[in-house]
Amino acid sequence: MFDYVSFLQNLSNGVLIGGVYALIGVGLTLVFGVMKIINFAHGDFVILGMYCAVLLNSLLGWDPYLSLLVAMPLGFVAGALLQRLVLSRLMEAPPESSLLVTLGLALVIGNILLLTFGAEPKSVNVSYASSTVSLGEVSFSMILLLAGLATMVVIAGLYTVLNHTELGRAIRATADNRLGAELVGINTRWIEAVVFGIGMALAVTAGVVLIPLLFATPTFSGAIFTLKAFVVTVLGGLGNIGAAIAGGLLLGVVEVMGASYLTSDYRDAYGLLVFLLILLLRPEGLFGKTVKRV
Amino acid sequence: DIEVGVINSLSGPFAAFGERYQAGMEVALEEINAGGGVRGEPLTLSVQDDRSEATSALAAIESLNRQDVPLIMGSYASSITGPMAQLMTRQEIPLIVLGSADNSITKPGSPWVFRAKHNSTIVAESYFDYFDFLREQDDSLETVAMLYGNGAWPASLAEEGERLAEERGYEVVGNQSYDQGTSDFRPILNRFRSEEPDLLYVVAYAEDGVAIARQMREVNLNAKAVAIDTGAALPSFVDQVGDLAEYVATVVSWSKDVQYEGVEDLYERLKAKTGEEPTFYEAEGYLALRVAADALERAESLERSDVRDVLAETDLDTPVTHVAFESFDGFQGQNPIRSLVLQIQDGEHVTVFPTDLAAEDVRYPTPVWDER
Amino acid sequence: MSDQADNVLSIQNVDLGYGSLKVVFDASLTVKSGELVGLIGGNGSGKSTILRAVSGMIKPWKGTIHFDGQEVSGRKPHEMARVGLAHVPMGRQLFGNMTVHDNLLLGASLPAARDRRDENLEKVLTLFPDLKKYAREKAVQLSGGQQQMVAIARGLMLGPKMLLLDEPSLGLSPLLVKDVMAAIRRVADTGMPILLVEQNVKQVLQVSDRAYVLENGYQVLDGPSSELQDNEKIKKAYLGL
Amino acid sequence: MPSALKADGITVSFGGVVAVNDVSLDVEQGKILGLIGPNGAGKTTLFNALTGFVTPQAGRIYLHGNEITRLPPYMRTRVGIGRTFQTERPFEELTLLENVLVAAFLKEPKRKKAEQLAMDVLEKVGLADRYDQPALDLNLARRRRLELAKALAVQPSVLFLDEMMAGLNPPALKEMIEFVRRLTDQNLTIVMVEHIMEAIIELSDHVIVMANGSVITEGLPRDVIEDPRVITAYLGED
Amino acid sequence: MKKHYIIFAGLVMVGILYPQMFPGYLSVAITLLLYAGWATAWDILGGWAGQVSLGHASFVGLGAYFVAVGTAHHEIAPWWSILMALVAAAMLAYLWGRLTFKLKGPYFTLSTIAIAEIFRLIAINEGWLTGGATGVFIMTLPEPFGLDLFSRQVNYYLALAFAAITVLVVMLISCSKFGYQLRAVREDEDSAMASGINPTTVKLKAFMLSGALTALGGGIYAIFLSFIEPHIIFYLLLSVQIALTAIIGGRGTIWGPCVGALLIVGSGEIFRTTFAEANMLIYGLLIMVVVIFMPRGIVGEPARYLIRRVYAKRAQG
Ligand SMILES: Nc1ncnc2c1ncn2[C@@H]1O[C@H](COP(=O)(O)OP(=O)(O)OP(=O)(O)O)[C@@H](O)[C@H]1O
Ligand SMILES: Nc1ncnc2c1ncn2[C@@H]1O[C@H](COP(=O)(O)OP(=O)(O)OP(=O)(O)O)[C@@H](O)[C@H]1O
Ligand SMILES: [Mg+2]
Ligand SMILES: [Mg+2]
Repeated sequence: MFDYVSFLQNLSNGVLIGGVYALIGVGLTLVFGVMKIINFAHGDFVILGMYCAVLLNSLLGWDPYLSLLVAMPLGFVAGALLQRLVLSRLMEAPPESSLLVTLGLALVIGNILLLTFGAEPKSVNVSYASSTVSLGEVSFSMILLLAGLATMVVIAGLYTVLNHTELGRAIRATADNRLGAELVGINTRWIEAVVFGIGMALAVTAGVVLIPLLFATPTFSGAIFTLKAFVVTVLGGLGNIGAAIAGGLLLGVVEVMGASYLTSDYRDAYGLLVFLLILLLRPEGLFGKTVKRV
Repeated sequence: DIEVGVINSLSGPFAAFGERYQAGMEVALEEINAGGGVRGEPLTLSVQDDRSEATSALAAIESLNRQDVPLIMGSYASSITGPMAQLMTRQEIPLIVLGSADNSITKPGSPWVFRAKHNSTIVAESYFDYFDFLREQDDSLETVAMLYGNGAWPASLAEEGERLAEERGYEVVGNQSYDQGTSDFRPILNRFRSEEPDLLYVVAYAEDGVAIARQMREVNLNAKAVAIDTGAALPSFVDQVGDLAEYVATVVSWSKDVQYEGVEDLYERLKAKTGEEPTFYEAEGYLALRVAADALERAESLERSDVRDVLAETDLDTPVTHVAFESFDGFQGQNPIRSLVLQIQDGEHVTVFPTDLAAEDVRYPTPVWDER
Repeated sequence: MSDQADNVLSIQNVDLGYGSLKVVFDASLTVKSGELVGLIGGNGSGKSTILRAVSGMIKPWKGTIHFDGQEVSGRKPHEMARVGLAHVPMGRQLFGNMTVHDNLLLGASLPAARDRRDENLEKVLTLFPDLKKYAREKAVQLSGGQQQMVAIARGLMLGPKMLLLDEPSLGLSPLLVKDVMAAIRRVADTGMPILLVEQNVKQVLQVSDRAYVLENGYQVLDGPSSELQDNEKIKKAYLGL
Repeated sequence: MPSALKADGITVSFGGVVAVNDVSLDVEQGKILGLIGPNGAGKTTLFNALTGFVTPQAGRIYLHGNEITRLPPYMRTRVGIGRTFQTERPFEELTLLENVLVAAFLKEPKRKKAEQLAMDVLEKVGLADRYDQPALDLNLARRRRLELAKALAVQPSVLFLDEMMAGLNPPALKEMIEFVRRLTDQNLTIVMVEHIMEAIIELSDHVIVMANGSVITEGLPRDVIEDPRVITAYLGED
Repeated sequence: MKKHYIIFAGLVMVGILYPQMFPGYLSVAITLLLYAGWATAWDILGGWAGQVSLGHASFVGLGAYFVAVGTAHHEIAPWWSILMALVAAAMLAYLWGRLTFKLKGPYFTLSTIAIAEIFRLIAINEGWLTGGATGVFIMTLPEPFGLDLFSRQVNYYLALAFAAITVLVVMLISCSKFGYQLRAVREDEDSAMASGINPTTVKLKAFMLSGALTALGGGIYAIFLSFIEPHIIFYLLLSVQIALTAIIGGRGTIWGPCVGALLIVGSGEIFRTTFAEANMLIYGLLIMVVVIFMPRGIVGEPARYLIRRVYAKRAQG
C-alpha cells in the first residue's frame, strides 16, 4: 500500500528545505552572473549572518527575524566594501584568482569567528523551534515555513529589481559586457560593489533565517553551505535568479525523497547526481541559454 | 623544567574540542605545579597545533621529538591520532591519547600507546547495560532503532551497537546513517515513526543532536527510552532543546555528580577556567595530564622506555576515574573505564547508571510527546 | 583664447602606451564643434590607442586631454560618457546576450539621455532601418556587419556631445559602408563633432573636414581633408595610387 | 581540372532562421572562389558548415571527391582544410612561433622539423622577426597574418579565408592580396569571404553572391559586379 | 629547456642528500614533496590543459585506498596495488572526462566537485569495499630487500621519487607536441580544432595522466599516514589544497606547482608553530595577498612580465 500521507509529508518537507537551499543559492547566482566570480566564501557569509543573529540574541534578546534589520544592511555594506577593496583588484586576472581569493577569505572569516566566538557551536533557541502547522494530516515545520516565506519575499524583490528597474538593466548589462557598460556610462565598479553587496546581504539573510534551525560553527559548515549554493546555482543556470528557486526546490525534493524512499546515507549524493545529470544534459542549467558563435 | 609534548587541534574543524581539552590540561597543570611539580621540578607543556589534520600532527611529532620530550599527549580525531600512534610506536615515544575514542587506537594497540578514557566498545556496552537495566523493570522492551552520523566515531559506535543488540536479544528495526552536515532528519525520523521502536539509539555531534531532538518532536516520534550519544552530553544541548531534552540519556566518561572523591573541587576549578559549564572533554584533558605526571613522577628516569614501563603499571585514582592500563578483549594499553549514563532531568545532567555511582534514579518510561 | 574655447576636444602632447611599451609619442589633436575630423594611419600606428585615451580606457603617460572645456585626463570611461562622449570601439563591445532593443536602450542609460530616449531611438532607427528587423534578437546572433550597426546606433543613443568612431566600416558590405559614411556625414551635419578613425582613407578624406595622419605613433601630417587628398605622400602611402 | 571542394545543397538553420539555404558550390584545384553578399547573408555560416564548425541540416560536402560531411572540424583539418576566423583567434598566451608550431605539429610530429616549418611559415607571412613575441600584444594587421600563418602551417589543400583583408590599410592590403595570389601558384585552393571588392576582383576566379542565405548569382568577378541585383543588394550605386 | 633539466638535476641531488642533513624534519619534507607532486600532476590538467578540477582528492583517495585496503584486507603488496591504482585512476579519469568535458570553465569545475563528493560518500558508505567510515589501518607491510616501508626515510625517498617523476613527466610534455596541443586547447578550443587537434582526446589524455600520477602520490600518502579515513582523504578541502598549491605557484609552468608547495606547506608549518590559534587566519591572508598581487602565480607572474617587458624593450629599440 502506498502511503499518500507520508508521501505528501515528505514532498512538502522537500519543498520547504528546497526553499532554504534557494535562499542560500540565490546570492551566489547573482554574484556569479554579474562578476563571473565563483565565490567560495559564500557559505561563510551565511555563517556570518548566523553569528550576527546569535550576537543580537544574546546581547539584546532579539528574535532572529528582527536581527535582519541589522544584518542585511551590514551585509550589504560589508560586501560592497569587500568588492571595492579586494575583489575589484582581480578584474584583469584569470578567473581562478577570484576562486582562490574567496577561498582565502573563507579561511579568514572562519578563523576570525573562531578567535572571537570560540569553536563551540552557537544557536538561538526560539520558542517556535519545533512547532508545526498542520494541514490535514500533513504538518509543516514552523521555522521552515518562515524560511520559505523569507525566500519568496527576497527572491521576488530581487527579481523585480533586476528585471524592472534601471539599476537591474545596468546590472544585466555589466554582467554581459563590462567594457560595453562602461562605454554607455554605467559605473561598473559601483554596480559590481552593489551586486556583491546584495549577494552578501542575501547570504547573511539566509544565515539569519537558518539560525533557529541550525548551529553556527566558525570553520566547519561554511563549505557545506557553499557546496549547496553551487548546486542550486548550477541547477538553475548560473546567473539566472528565477531559476535559482527551481534549482533549490529540485535539490530539496530530490534529497528528501531520496532519503525517504532510498537510503539516507546517500542523501547528498541524490542531489549531486541530479545536478550532474542536468549539467550534462543541459550544460547551461535548467533554464540557462546562451548563444555561442564560432 | 620538565616539558611534556601536547598535540592538539587548536584550529580547523576540531578546534571546538581542542579548546576544551586544552582547558582541562591547564587545570591539571596548575594543580600539579601547585603541588610541587614532578620530580621536584615544575612541569610545562609544549603545545603544538595540528590544524585538525594528520600531516601537521606528524610534523609536530618530529618537532617535539627534537625537543626530546619524554611523552606526548594527543589528539582528538582518530584520523589524526591513528597515524600518530603508528609513528610514535615506530619512534618509541609514549603516547597518551587525549580525545580519540576509536577502538582501532588501542586494538590491537601497541606497547607505546595508552588511553585512560573510553572507547567505542566500552561506550556501546554502557548503553546496552543501561537498556538491560531498564528491561529489568519493563520486559516489553524489545525493539531498537539506530541513527548515526557517518563519521568515524558514530560509525564505530553503531557497529558495536548492532553487535550488542544481537548479542543481548534486541530487534533492530531501523538502522540509518546520515552524512555529517545534514540538518534535516525528518525523512529518517518519519520512517522510524512507522516502526514504533521501544528504544532509540542515536549517535550524533552537537548540532545534529539538537536538530534530531527537535525534529523528533516535530514528526511526533516516540520511544520508551532515548539515548543520544555525544550531542546530548553538552550543557548547550539542554539550552537549545529545552523541555524536549528531558528523559534523554547519554554516556560520558565523567560527570560533576559522579560519586568519586574530589569531583566537586574539580568541577569548580574547570568551571573557573572556562567560565562555562564544564564537560567530560575538559575532564578527559585533565585526566590525560594527570596520568602523564603520575608516570613521570614514578619513572626511574625521563628516558622514554622508562616512562613507558611505568605508564604500563599505572594505578591512579583521580576525580575523573580510576586509571590502570590493561590488555583485554584484544585491547592493549586501554583503561577499562566505567562509563556513566547521564539522563537529563529538569534541565540538568544527572548520573543515573551504573547504580553504585548514580546520583538519582532513572526516570522511565519517557512519556509520549502529546502527554508532556 | 577663443580658439581654445570652441575646441570640443583638445589633446596636447600626449604619450600613450601599454605596460612598458610606448606606442604614441607626443601627439596633439583638436576637434572643434561641428567638425568631422579624420584620423588615419597604418595598422598599429596608434589610432585606436588615442581614442582609448580620450574615452578613459587608458591613462596618458604624459600630456593633457580637454573635453568640453574641462581637463579629463585619467577619467574612467563611464565618467567620459557622463560628460557626453560616446565611443564606438573596434570590437563593438555589445551586450551579446541581450536583445538589440535592450542594447539600444542601454545606450541611453544616463539620466540625461533617458529623457530623450524615445526620440533618439526613432532617429537612430531612421539612420539604420535594418535594426528594426533584429530588434528582438540577441546581439551575438547578428552577423559582424549587423553588429557594427548596432554599435554605432548605441553610441548615438547617448545623445552625446561628441562621437568617437573606431573603424565603423569594418566588415560592412560596400553598400553599407557608403550608407554608414553618408550617415556619419549626416550626423556631423547636425553639428555633432566626430573623431573618425578609418582604414578607408579615401572615404574618410571625402567626408571629413580635417584629418590627422599618424605613422608608427608619430603625428606626421595634418590639414584640411581636401588638401590632404592631393598630398603626394598620402596618395602614395594610403590611397595606393 | 579536378574538383577540390564540392558542396551540394547546404542548408543551415538556427532555430527558425535559415541562415544558409540550399547552397551548392564547386571549386577547382588551385582556383580562388570569392564569396560576397550583404551582412548577415550567411557567408560565415556557410564557411562554418564547410569547415565543420556548424552542422548543416541538409547537404553534402566533398573534398577531392571524398565525402567529409560528417567529419568533425579537426578531422577536416587533418584531411586538408585550413581556415581563419572572422575575428582572429590566436592562442594569446603563446608566442607567435608557438602559435604556428601548434598547427605545424599536425604534419610534422618531430619538434625540430615542426619548428622549422613554423619558422618558414612565419617568414612567409613576414612575422619571423617577432617569433618570440606573445600573441596577445599584436596589432590587427599582424594578428591577421598570424591567423593566416596558423592556417597555412597545417599545410592545407583548401584554404578558407574569412574577411582576411578587413581593416587593413591600403599598403598592407596590397601586400596581402599579393600574398594570397602567390599561394595559388603553389596549387592551393582558396575560398574567401571579403567585403573589399578590390581584393575580390583581383583575386577570385569565380564569385558567388549570397543574400538572405541563398545564392543570388555567380560568375566571373567582372560580370557579377555589373549584375543589377548585386548592385542593389550589395554594392550600391556609385 | 636545458636550464630546467639542470635545475631538476640540482634539486634531485639536494633532495637525495636532505635526510642526511635534516633527519629530524622528514615529515614536513614528505608532505611538501607529496604536495609538489600532486600539484604538478594536477597542473597537467588544470594548468597546461586549462581544465580546473576541484575533484583531485578522488584520485588521491583511489591510490590511498588501493594500497591500504590492498594490504589490510587482501594482502596485496603495495607495489602491485599502486600499479592497479594507476590503471584504475586512468580508467576513472577517462570515464569522468568523457562524461564532463563538454562542460566549460566553472561548469566543469563544479562538476568535478560533485563527482568527488559522490566518491566520498561511496568510500564512507560502502564498508565492504573500503572499510567504511572508521577508516583503514595499515598494520603490516612487506619488506622488499629488507626495507622497512614504514620508516620515515623510505617514505621520504618514495615521496621524492613521486615528485621527481611528475616533474620530469611535465618537463617532457612541455616541449613536446602533446604539450603544445594542451596549451592550444586551453587557449581556444575552436582555434585548436582548426589546427587539427581533437580537444576531447587531448583533454582526456591529460586527465588520465594527471589522475594516474595523483593516485601514485595517494598510494605513498597512505603508507606515510598508515591510517586513512574517507572523510579526510576524499575531502573537498584536499582537492582545493592541491589546486591552490598549483595556482599559487603558477599554472602551466614547470616549477610553479613546486614553488607553490614550498610556500603552502612551508608557511603552513611555520605559521602552525608561531601563530598558534591564529595560524589559519594568517594562512588565509597570505593566500589572498599572493593571489591579489600575483594573480598568475609566484612563478607565472614574473615570467609573463619579463617576456612582455623584454619584448617591449626590443620593439622600442
Ligand atoms: N592592449 C594592448 N596591449 C599591448 N599593446 C597593445 C595593446 N593594444 C594595442 N597595442 C599595441 O599598440 C600599438 C598601436 O595599436 P593601435 O590599436 O592603437 O593601432 P591602430 O592604429 O588602431 O591600428 P589598427 O588600424 O590596426 O587598428 C600596436 O603596435 C599594438 O600592438
Ligand atoms: N549561432 C547562431 N545562432 C543564431 N543565429 C545565427 C547564429 N550564427 C549566425 N546566425 C544568423 O545567421 C545569419 C547569417 O550570419 P553570418 O554570420 O553567416 O553572416 P555573414 O554573411 O558572415 O555576414 P557578415 O558579412 O556581416 O560577416 C545572421 O542573420 C545571423 O543572425
Ligand atoms: Mg585600431
Ligand atoms: Mg561573416
